[in-house]
Amino acid sequence: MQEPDDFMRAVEAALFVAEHPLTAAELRQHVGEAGDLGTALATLSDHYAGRGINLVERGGRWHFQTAADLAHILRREKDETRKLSRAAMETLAIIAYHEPVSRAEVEAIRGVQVAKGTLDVLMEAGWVRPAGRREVPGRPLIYATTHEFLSHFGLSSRRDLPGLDDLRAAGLLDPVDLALEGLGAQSVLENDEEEA
Amino acid sequence: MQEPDDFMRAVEAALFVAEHPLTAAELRQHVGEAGDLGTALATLSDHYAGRGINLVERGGRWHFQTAADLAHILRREKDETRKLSRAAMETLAIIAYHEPVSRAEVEAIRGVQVAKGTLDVLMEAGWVRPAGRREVPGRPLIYATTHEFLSHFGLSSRRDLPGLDDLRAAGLLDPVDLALEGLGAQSVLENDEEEA
Amino acid sequence: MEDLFTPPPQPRADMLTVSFESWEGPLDLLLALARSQKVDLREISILALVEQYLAYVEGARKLKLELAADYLVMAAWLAYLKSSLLLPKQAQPDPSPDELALRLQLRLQRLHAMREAGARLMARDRIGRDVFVRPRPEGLRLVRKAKWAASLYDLLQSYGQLRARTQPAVHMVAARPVMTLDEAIQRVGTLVGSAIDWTTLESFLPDGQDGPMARSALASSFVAALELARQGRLEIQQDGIYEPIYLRAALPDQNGADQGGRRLL
Repeated sequence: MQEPDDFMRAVEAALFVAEHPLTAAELRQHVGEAGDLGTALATLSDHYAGRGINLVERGGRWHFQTAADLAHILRREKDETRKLSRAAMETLAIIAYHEPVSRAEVEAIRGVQVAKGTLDVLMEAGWVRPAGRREVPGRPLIYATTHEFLSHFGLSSRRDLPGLDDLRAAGLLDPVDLALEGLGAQSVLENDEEEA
Repeated sequence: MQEPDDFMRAVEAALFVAEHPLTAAELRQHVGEAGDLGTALATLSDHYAGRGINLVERGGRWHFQTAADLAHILRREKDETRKLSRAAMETLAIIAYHEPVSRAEVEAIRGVQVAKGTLDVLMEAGWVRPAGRREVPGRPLIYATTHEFLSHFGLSSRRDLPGLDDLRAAGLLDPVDLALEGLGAQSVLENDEEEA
Repeated sequence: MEDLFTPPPQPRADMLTVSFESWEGPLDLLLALARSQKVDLREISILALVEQYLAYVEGARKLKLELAADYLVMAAWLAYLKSSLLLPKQAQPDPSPDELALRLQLRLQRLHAMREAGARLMARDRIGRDVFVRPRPEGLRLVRKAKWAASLYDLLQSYGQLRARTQPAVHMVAARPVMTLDEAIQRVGTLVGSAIDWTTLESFLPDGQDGPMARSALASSFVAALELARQGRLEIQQDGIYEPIYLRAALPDQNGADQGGRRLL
């Protein structure tokens, strides 16, 4: 195998991190004017021809894509992961910290009603289960977390959940606006861009 | 050049489209049980070693990334990484080199309290997680690093932490009390006595 | 070992304008001072270090810099350590000053090691800064994909915010620096005894105050002067509106009554 030179390596890397297919002119902005771009693209394209990833040109723009015959392995399902709503997140947190707990108790802690759908979502996700009834008038259903909950959140037991003092010390017990101010004042993050 | 077989092509393609670094077990779910995964990963990793893209293993998870020497070509203005405060940097180092470690232990080394927002920022970045409690009075929460930490800083495992062996050999990761016992009552003040 | 950490400005005896806010506590300052000895931390002279720290803190106090309590606590401890180190060996208390010094040295070594480790970590090839991953990978078809995304951080954060929101707020009123009327009466009453001649009200104020404390001291001292005048212990004179106010001790024979007589009224 012929080792790629630095120009070709730069072309390869630039195409890899590009957010969109790139024209030759756009590529030039990254890799400079020094090398022979046409030859580099042709050589790379040849190199990747038999591999799991191919370098292809569509309408003058170049990009990497997976080989067509592997689509069945890699095809992505339509339903994307969704973020839990704030209500669901809070309900889940209350159940985790206070379990077993009835819906009325969750409402008492949150200070607002819990919609029927919220508990359904948590049960469908497999993180919450009914855990019997409380032996008080009305015999309300009580809820607890599941072991899927523990494994999803990387906890070995509920005792691993940080206590209130730990939350306070970590800065997680501040009201939202205060927490943001605190961040700004300490300038711990100059840039909020999430990294992979 | 040896043409990759379909199994290796599938591994290559799966890693290319994956949203996160993949463990061998996760890869298996996509590429099936047919091939020798270890060999495929090693061969691919060799193949990409001199190219513009590298296949790397971090904390048991595999992913493609661009070669480090091309950073100057690929870095864009908006890529500015988050700048950690000195407190956050030191706290992260202490957690990484001593893990698992409690907040009080971090404070003992730094000589100041861990400010609100320091652990918070490290957890939000995904580099630090609560890792259970220490079974001593008070059952303090202990913290450890994550596999995202290893990926982000390009470490195959915690053993690759820069200078870890030297620090350990010099006893600099032992608590002061332990180090004192090791040193016995030997005087460090000989210099001073000569000067005085 | 290469020092990757950008050293903070090295303090020198003639560089006392350095703000204490640039140090993260006494240990941080001590480490910077130790590094200024330019020797391996295992060979630093603890005695020299202690003297540097004490000189530094003393200089700051001369300049009337506001010093956080922990710097003063450390200064007191180091002063104790210094005097113990200078004692003859047989008179040494327990734990021995040598052990205390060694302990301090070990702490400085550990902090220094972690600071360098942090700097070396930051200098590695980091994702998003030195190496890059695909920005928008297509994603894999997952065999069993959790439908809901939620991290432990999200969970803890929402519980923390919930508790912060639902717990009764405690409002703390910060104590403002004031001079109370009692303090002012005490102070003016004591000082005026030595003022035979007319002396401006301002010269009875404590030195080195500014801002709200200065205004409070002025107001309280003025009211104190009125009260002391009422008691017959001093006299007040002002030539006109906005003119300076002068005080002096009341003469015993004035108004035919001395202080003791007044007190009877």
